[in-house]
Amino acid sequence: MAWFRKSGRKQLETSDSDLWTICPSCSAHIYKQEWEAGLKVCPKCNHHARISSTERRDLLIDSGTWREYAAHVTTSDPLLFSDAKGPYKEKAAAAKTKTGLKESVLTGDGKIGGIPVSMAIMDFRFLGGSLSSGCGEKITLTAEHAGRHRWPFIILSASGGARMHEGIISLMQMAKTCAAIARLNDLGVPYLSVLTDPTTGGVSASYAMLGDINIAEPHALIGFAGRRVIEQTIKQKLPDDFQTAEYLLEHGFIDHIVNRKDMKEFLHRVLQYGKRR
Amino acid sequence: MAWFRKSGRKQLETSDSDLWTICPSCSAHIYKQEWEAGLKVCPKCNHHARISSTERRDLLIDSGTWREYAAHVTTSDPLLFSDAKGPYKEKAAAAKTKTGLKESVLTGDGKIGGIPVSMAIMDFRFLGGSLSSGCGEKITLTAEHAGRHRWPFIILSASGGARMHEGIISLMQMAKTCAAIARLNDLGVPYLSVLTDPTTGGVSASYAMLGDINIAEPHALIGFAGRRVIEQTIKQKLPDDFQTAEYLLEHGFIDHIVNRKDMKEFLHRVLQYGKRR
Amino acid sequence: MALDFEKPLEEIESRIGELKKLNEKSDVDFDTEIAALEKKLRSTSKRVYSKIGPWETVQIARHPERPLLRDYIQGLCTEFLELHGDRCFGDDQGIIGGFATLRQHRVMIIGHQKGKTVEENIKANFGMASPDGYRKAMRLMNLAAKYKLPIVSFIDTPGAYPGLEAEARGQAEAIARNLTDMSTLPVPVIVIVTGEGGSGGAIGIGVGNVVLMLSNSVYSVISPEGCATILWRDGSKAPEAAAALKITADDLVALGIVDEIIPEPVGGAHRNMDATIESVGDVLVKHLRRLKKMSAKRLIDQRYDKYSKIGRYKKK
Amino acid sequence: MALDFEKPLEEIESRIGELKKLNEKSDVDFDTEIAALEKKLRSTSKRVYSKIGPWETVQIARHPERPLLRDYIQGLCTEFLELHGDRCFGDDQGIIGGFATLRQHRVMIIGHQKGKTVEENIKANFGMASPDGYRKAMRLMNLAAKYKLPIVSFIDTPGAYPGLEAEARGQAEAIARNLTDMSTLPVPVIVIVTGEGGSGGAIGIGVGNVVLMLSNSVYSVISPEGCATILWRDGSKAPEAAAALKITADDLVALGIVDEIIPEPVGGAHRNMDATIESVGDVLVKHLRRLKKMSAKRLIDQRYDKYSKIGRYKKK
Ligand SMILES: [Zn+2]
Ligand SMILES: [Zn+2]
Repeated sequence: MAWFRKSGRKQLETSDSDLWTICPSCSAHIYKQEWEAGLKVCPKCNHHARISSTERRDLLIDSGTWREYAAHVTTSDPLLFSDAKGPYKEKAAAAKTKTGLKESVLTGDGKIGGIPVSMAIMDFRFLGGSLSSGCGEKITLTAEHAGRHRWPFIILSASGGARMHEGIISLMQMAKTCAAIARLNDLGVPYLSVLTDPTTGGVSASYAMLGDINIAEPHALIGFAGRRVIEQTIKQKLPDDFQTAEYLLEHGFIDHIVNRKDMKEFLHRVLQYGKRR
Repeated sequence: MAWFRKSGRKQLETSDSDLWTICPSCSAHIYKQEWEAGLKVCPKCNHHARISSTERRDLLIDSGTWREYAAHVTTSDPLLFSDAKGPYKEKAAAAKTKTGLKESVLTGDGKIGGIPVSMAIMDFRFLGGSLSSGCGEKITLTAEHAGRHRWPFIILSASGGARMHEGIISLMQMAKTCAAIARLNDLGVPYLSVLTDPTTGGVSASYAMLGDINIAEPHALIGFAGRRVIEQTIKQKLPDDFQTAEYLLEHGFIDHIVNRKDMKEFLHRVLQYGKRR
Repeated sequence: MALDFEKPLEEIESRIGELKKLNEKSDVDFDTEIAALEKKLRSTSKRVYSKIGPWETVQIARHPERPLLRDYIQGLCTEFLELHGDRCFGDDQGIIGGFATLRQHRVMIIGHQKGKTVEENIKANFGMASPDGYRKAMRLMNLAAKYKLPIVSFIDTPGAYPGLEAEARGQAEAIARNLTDMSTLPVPVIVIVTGEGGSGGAIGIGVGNVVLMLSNSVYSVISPEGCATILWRDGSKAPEAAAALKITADDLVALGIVDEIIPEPVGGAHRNMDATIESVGDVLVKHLRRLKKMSAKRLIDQRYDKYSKIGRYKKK
Repeated sequence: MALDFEKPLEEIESRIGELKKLNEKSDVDFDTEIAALEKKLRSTSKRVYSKIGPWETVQIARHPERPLLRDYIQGLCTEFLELHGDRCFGDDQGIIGGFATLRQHRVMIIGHQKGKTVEENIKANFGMASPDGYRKAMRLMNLAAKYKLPIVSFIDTPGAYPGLEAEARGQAEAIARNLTDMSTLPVPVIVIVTGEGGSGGAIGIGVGNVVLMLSNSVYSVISPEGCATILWRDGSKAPEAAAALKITADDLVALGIVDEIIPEPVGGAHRNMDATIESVGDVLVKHLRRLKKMSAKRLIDQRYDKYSKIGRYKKK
């Protein structure tokens, strides 16, 4: 599979040797080859490490069927924003260079086990997967595209929340994308949400939580407010499993926790039930 | 007002003198005249005593505008039911003689401050206001009647639950009445629910809980399962205010607690907002 | 586990068992005796089960070895994809549900979940659902409506859970909401009572285009014990109450509540689970085929008419 | 209470006050001095308020004496019939709502509730709503849809409540659900930011056909303090963050988010509450009149277009 060859470069940065990868969760030393073959899931503790949007696409979409959509959309700088570290424009440019992406989400369509779908895959590497005008626009355009073709729509989320460098424009993307999801509901077009580590802030409080089925990867951090903010507010320590996928399942917000290696098959199974009748 | 003259007969049974009424809640001695003038609400503790369906009608409906509807419906005995005390048929006949009613609900239409409404008023005197085939039928017919005329529909509940003497037929009235309410919702016809003491069991778990607005009289007992059953199940004492109107307000199920003397005005105010536009 | 009225059968069965063991161990041949006993078992079974009353039916309906929702799912479905959560508070285990492929038909299955072990029963609250359970069920039914999937609802509950938390979170509201929203579902809804149909807890997921019952299941406005306590002031009069309440499948067909009875093997579903499940499958598929041909509007209207007819008053 | 940058004004005001007192008590006449000071107050006010920056605006938007939802209701509505409860868990006081008659127009009002006293603020969680609050709001908006009533949503919140319970009961889900369901409401929705428009907690009841802002209110994806802590690694850089985030009414009109600014009296809404409330009423009525003429379909389409245009990417 293409995807783990591509990601080799990233591993060099996070591993302390060329042979081993250290699990960020349990610190187990895993042979790099095993780590890659295992889709960056720790064989000891089932920690699902973050992976890129192209890796996810290659894991889920039938080989040779992907067509990117709304690929022209890239970052905007509606506020002409600048912070202590300099202009947002430069930060965005650096992110593009580093990741080879134009925005925090990859959008397109392809097939899953032969079933055509539209898909939006967020990429945490690109400015923390933040929801920006470009990201919201890509998701909305792709949802509308899915609606026109009556293709099921799947979003894989991985995001720290709204991109504050785009201020109110990024906040409004929550409303914009949710309105697009509402239209899919009215059309009876399936919409599935896959929540991966992390899915927080404005992304958790918009499209990520609204799937016909909400699916999460194991142990993924999912929540609205930040852990530290909550602890400061309520002046209590939070339980360890707070805001994990498992916690959300228990509290009624997630339908299923699915291992990365089983995700394609699981989506395919669900899609059978949403087929047009 | 006609209604408290009519109810004089009943007071003789519950009061221990001709002059005084003893409040069933705080045991205060209230001059009978004051008690009646106060609509059988205790001036000391605001206890709202149970009153009859005709008393409620006279309190709420503009004088001279009431027309009974579905008045022909009376009790049935679909199971040919008999218990330790004898046949249900005889029990029902006795209830009819005692109350002068034909079923546990009074149905009809009239005006509230000039606004035409359909109304169903349950009467706890008739076999504990139990939901029977006749009661469910009257409510359903009246709801359908309201739908045809686009008149707002109001149910005043007072019931211990389903009438077990009619077995499964009475249970099915929950589904039957709720389906009629669903049709009113689809038509955009307002439906208001007034919960009075007591509203429990199958009545709480059907139309009584489904008002566009749920209104309760103060301190009314409202709940699904019986207090004793719950205490046996969970092996704990329940809080004192458990299943009171005030408790339900706090837990999000009641919009407003309204004193009996203010109920007509309150309904009239709400009805202004549901007027056809 | 044998029920009280099954004791004569149990005796014959245990003697057959002993003889069979002897047959293996010793040289003496007990085949004739065994054959005779088996004949006797058949005739006694016929006699015993032909005259069981409503109270005995209640015992069978509650039999701990009776097939449960998960047995039907396992027996009938090539796939069951359980879905979780009410999107509001929790994931009650008193009612479960999910996508299922039932003999080639893609459907949404929901139903009460009882347990076979103590552990399972505690998790599922003995099949007594909380408001979260009813709300989860409604969420899944609304999803079925979006996906145009027929709904099959399995009923087997002593009743909705009577607890402090359940009341505080709106047991009454949750059931009422389901009764209302189920009445306008634009997809086929098949309800099947497989064990106990306990009052509001049952009807809370029980508004269908067609209502089926296993021959030894019961469906009642109140438990016989509860009714006896109130109307006889004596819980031990439950058998009398069971009879008076007309809670058997035959009674319910006669009363126009139930559309079809699914016969169980002699002695009850638990005596031949596979056969029972097969029969359930056959009947479900028959109705699925029929109902899938109906338009959304017809389904809604037919369901409305079905319930509005129940207790329709005829002038005498 | 005077804000920091208002100190010069406060000094002049207090001297005027002293002279006025003296005027009453003594025989000496200070009228000339008072007139001079009042003139000075006017010019200083003009100077001070004409050059306030975004951070000063934040201070005014959060001013403890600024009019709150209940002030607007009291000032504008001949009737307010508060409705309670989410029909599921509770009756949050961080968001309230109900039927209201706003200058002859029957509407549904919802909005964040802050308090003026400590007690009120604790009850309303300082205007930070819980999931129950968002769900109550949506219930009331759906009721407005049934009754064909326009909705007016008043936004004034630091943000959705960040608590353990709020997360456990689905703060994210509740806001997401509202964003979705508000987008298809078949009635006019007017949103007005009267104080703080705090992030997801604001937009959670903020999807409208028209979005209005008081001239000294702010609306932001994150609080300036929060942004400064993250991007400047120094919370005291909040003024810089406030400026960079473009959170004032003027900025938001320029960005195409806000449709109209309602001017406040010099010094802010709290310096002349009655005048502020009157202006709000005038603008609300203007938009109510306009939107009430639109069909359900047009309202839904217009609202969709409004949001889909925000951040529309134009090829460069
Ligand atoms: Zn590990
Ligand atoms: Zn009293």
